Amino acid sequence: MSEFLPTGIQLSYLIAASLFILGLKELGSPATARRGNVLAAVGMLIAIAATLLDQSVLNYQMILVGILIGSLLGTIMAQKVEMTAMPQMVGLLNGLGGGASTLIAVAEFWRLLGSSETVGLDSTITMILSVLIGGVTLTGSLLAFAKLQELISGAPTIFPLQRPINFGIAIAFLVGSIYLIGSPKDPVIFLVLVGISLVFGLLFVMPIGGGDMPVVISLLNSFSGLAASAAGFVLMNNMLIISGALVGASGIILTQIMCKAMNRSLTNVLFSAFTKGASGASSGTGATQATDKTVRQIDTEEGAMMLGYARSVVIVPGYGMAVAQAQHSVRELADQLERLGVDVKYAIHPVAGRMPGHMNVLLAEANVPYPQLYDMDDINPELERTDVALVIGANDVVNPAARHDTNSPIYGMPILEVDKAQHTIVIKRGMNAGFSGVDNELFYKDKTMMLFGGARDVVTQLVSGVKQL
Amino acid sequence: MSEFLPTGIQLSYLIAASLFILGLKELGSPATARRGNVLAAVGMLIAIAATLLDQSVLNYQMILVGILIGSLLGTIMAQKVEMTAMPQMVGLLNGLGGGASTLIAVAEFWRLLGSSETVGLDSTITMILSVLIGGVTLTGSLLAFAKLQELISGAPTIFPLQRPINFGIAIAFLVGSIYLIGSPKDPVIFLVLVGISLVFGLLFVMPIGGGDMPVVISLLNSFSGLAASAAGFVLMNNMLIISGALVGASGIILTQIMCKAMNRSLTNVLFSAFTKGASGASSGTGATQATDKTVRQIDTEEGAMMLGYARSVVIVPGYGMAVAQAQHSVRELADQLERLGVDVKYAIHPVAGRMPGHMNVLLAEANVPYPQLYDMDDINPELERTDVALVIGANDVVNPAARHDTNSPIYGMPILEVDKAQHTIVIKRGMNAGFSGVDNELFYKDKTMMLFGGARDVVTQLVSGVKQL
Amino acid sequence: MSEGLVTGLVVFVLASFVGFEVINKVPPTLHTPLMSGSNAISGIAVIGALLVSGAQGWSITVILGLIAIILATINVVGGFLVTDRMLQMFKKKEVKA
Amino acid sequence: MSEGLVTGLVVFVLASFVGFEVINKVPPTLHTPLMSGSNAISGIAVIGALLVSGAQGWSITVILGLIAIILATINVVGGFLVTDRMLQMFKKKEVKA
Ligand SMILES: NC(=O)c1ccc[n+]([C@@H]2O[C@H](COP(=O)([O-])OP(=O)(O)OC[C@H]3O[C@@H](n4cnc5c(N)ncnc54)[C@H](OP(=O)(O)O)[C@@H]3O)[C@@H](O)[C@H]2O)c1
Ligand SMILES: NC(=O)c1ccc[n+]([C@@H]2O[C@H](COP(=O)([O-])OP(=O)(O)OC[C@H]3O[C@@H](n4cnc5c(N)ncnc54)[C@H](OP(=O)(O)O)[C@@H]3O)[C@@H](O)[C@H]2O)c1
Repeated sequence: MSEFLPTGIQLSYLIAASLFILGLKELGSPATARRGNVLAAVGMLIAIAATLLDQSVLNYQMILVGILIGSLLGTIMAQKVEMTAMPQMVGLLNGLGGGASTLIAVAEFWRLLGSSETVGLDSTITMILSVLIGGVTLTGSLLAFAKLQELISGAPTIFPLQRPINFGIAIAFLVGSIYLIGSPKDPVIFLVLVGISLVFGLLFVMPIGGGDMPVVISLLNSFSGLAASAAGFVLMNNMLIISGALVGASGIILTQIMCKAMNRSLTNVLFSAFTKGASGASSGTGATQATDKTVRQIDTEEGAMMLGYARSVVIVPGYGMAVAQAQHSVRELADQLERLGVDVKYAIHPVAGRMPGHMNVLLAEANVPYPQLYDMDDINPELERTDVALVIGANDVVNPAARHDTNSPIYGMPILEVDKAQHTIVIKRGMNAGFSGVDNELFYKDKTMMLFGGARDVVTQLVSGVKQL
Repeated sequence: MSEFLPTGIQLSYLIAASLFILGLKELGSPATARRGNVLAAVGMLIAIAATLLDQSVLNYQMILVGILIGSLLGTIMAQKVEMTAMPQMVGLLNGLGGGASTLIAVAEFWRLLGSSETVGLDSTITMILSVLIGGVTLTGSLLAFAKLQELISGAPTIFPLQRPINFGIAIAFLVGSIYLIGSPKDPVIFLVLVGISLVFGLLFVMPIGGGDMPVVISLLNSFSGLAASAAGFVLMNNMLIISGALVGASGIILTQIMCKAMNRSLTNVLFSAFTKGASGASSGTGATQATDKTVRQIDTEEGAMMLGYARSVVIVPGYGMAVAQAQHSVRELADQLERLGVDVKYAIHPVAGRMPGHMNVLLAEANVPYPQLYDMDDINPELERTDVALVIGANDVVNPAARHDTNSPIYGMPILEVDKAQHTIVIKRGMNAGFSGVDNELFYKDKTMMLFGGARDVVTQLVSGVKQL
Repeated sequence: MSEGLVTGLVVFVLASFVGFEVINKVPPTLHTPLMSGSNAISGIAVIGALLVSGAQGWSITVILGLIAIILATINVVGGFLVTDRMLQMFKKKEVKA
Repeated sequence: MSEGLVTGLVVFVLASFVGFEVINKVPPTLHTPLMSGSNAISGIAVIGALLVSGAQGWSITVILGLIAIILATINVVGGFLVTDRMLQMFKKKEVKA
């Protein structure tokens, strides 16, 4: 590396990096996940401490102030955030990380500007990359946050000529970069590049719907890793390079997993907005078909009876439960049913909700005993022998069309086969489609009873209903 | 790195290293294993080509001659070796690799000796390490080869005062190293260290029995990787360091797997000789217990009949089949039985033979169709419904004691439950114990028929017997 | 292309391989904690910020660096704490595992 | 402890991690081929031999280097060929996989 940090620092970096690796590894298994997180945190401490020993670090006061402010804000945010707001929280933090990388590159640029050093080709290139990735991560993540937090509409926004405009901007960025490589010390051009990067982030996320934000965030997470790596190349610092690469790789893998779980391709997630026309129409027809079918509707009293007198009940939570924050009432309902000797299980679909493990996190928050949660493959065989399957704000993950309707967008996605149960009760507010926008024939089956209303209210009523049995 | 190899070479090294990684990865799954091997080979080609471009390489003629000779010998050896001789073959090649690393270190030492350069502390240390690891790998592997090839007795050799002597030598090595660090250009001391390293290799492998050689070889394989890495540190060459580390890690993992499969600890494998007294006695008593029990014995004619008129036969090959090179006759027997409409399956125990996959390699060599091979877990449930289990030169892996006899050395090792079959025919030469040296109660069960003789002869007789049915 | 850059590249590639291998064995329920955990790690950018803002006195560089420090620290601290909060809820899972 | 040595150490550690992660997913039947395959890779020592024996003219160094080249090449060529021979036999397995 160009600057010769003393061996000691280098070695502590090596230790820290190893801790990160072990941490990520342990994060992979439930039994060790927590320790893994701690390991990674320790690694971070070591890395920071070692860096502070670096001779090039002088004005400690300011730095410590900065660290204190940051830690304080971080702690507060971490304490305040609700479990259901996790995705946007990660998105936000992620954006800050990206912002930091961008600032580092800009700061370094200004340092070189001031100094008499000549700026080498490769350091210019790495700086441009660092700015680009960092900038996209920053604005992209913030926009994703805004969409998930519903500060702005989660709907995909497309404006005319979007593609040509993106294209033009990309060209502009390229030209600018080439120019900067030519005259590396031109602040104007540099700032223009920064600006373009920021705009890029917005343009990248705008056309993507709120439901896909988890995917986007995880992708941006991987970007923020790459941004850190880029910063590492700017400063010739192995620690940054390694950690960045780790995060970059992990983020990409996770993104793929999420896409696969939703059985869509990443490109489809990112660019479907541009081709929405078609799919929108098709789901539209699906809706119209719906109208001429009839659904059986019941009220909470009937529902409470069906549940209370059942031998076995399988609860299928979905995105709706998350939106309605109904997990606590659901847990209460389960308790009441068990008091009556009903055998209650939860069926967790891998992509129920809007991010992997979404349901597990919520139910765990409501202290649902872990052994009661069953994965799709374990519960599906049991559903036939189940008296009542209680579907709470889930839709796509229980849509039988996925099994047979080859031209349904969710065809092929493994589902929870609640239609095999003796009876199915579906709690949702109306007949609206779910995330995938397709109609659900389950609702029209004779064995299916619809229980309309917000998940929270309905379930609470069910609880009181069951209590009176 | 101290010497600035041009970027191009470095990059090709990076590509080569990546190919090695991908190669190892693909070697991990049957479908891709072959391609993985090819990838690794390509990586090696790239690495060598890149190195030849290095400016410090001048006398091409000699080098090419060397490469040619090496390739020629390598090809011949690879063609000549028999499948059953694979372990010792790997051992031999392994030794050569270690030898190479040692020679590199020595050569580098002589270069420094000639040059006026002062030898830095770290380069001395790395050189000592390189010599030590390389030397141990060399002699250790060769001794392992000799034991497996039965050039010398495979029995563990221990001589009086072995431990104190080892200890003394270790001390001597340490002292020598420290001295060398003091005066880095003393050829005598250096050569002494080389000598000691070579002796170490012998002392390390001598007390280990032939049966454990696969474990030892895989351990030495990992050493040879470390040796390459050490050489890499001597020459400050990333390619060597990376590849060496890869092999080192893989070798260690594989060694552990092999030990676990034999449910022994590595230390037990390496040092059991020193504590043999006890275990030897216990197995001895096992043998005496044996004498007062009786076994049912049959001849090949009866055996042929039992097999020919059975509906289903499960063949359980073991180390004995390997020793007797009986795999081809076994395959012939299976063909004959199938001709008579008998349903024939092979049951493969993970540690049957003397190395993982030993049986698979042999049977594959005899072109046994892969679908006929069943892993332990798949076949065990079927054994109850099997008419005849034909055990060919296997012993420990079918020893029921592993299930219940808590103070048997193999207690807890999962076994092939041939005693559950209607009848069991065991082919072996006598009543000798197997690898673990414990008696096998299976042989004394009423359902078990012993068919004494060398596996090869017996099976061939069985074939002709079945033909005559 | 400088020597350091090449070495950096080597390190980068190796680390990426590690990342891929380590990750692709994570059960779905842990994806969210993993996402935020690795996100916290990406806050390592903080040490970059430390290095650039280390210079004595007040320059644009230092100021930008300090802002970077704050942002990155939020990312780090917030990330690890959030992850821990999520994982606390999985503790029952440890019984099973 | 020289700068280069530290970097070397970093590279070594990362590569080891890769090695561990890549390997620990290998089915038993492939252990033998894997052993000889990775053994062939350890023949990479050949490039070390090339570097030391590269010098012009005849010195002890060069001679030792040449011997090293021969040994290492045997290890490489023999190793890869043997591995391939073993794997050829598993080809039926590919049908299943
Ligand atoms: N898990 C992931 O990683 C992830 C990430 C992104 C996308 N996705 C996708 O998200 C979907 C998840 O399926 P899902 O069945 O869980 O959810 P869903 O298919 O999106 O259906 C959710 C249903 O809940 C109802 N709902 C909404 N708010 C409600 C409330 N307050 N009370 C009661 N019901 C409410 C909605 O119907 P009403 O409006 O009629 O009430 C909607 O049909 C899948 O398509 C998956 O591919 C998953
Ligand atoms: N797979 C590995 O990785 C590995 C590595 C090292 C050690 N091991 C150990 O090796 C053992 C493998 O079990 P195993 O049942 O396959 O073998 P085994 O337990 O060693 O028994 C082999 C039997 O074959 C008989 N035999 C030897 N030569 C024969 C010949 N020419 N014809 C017929 N029979 C012959 C021997 O009895 P006679 O002398 O009476 O004929 C011996 O009892 C396990 O204990 C395992 O832990 C395995």
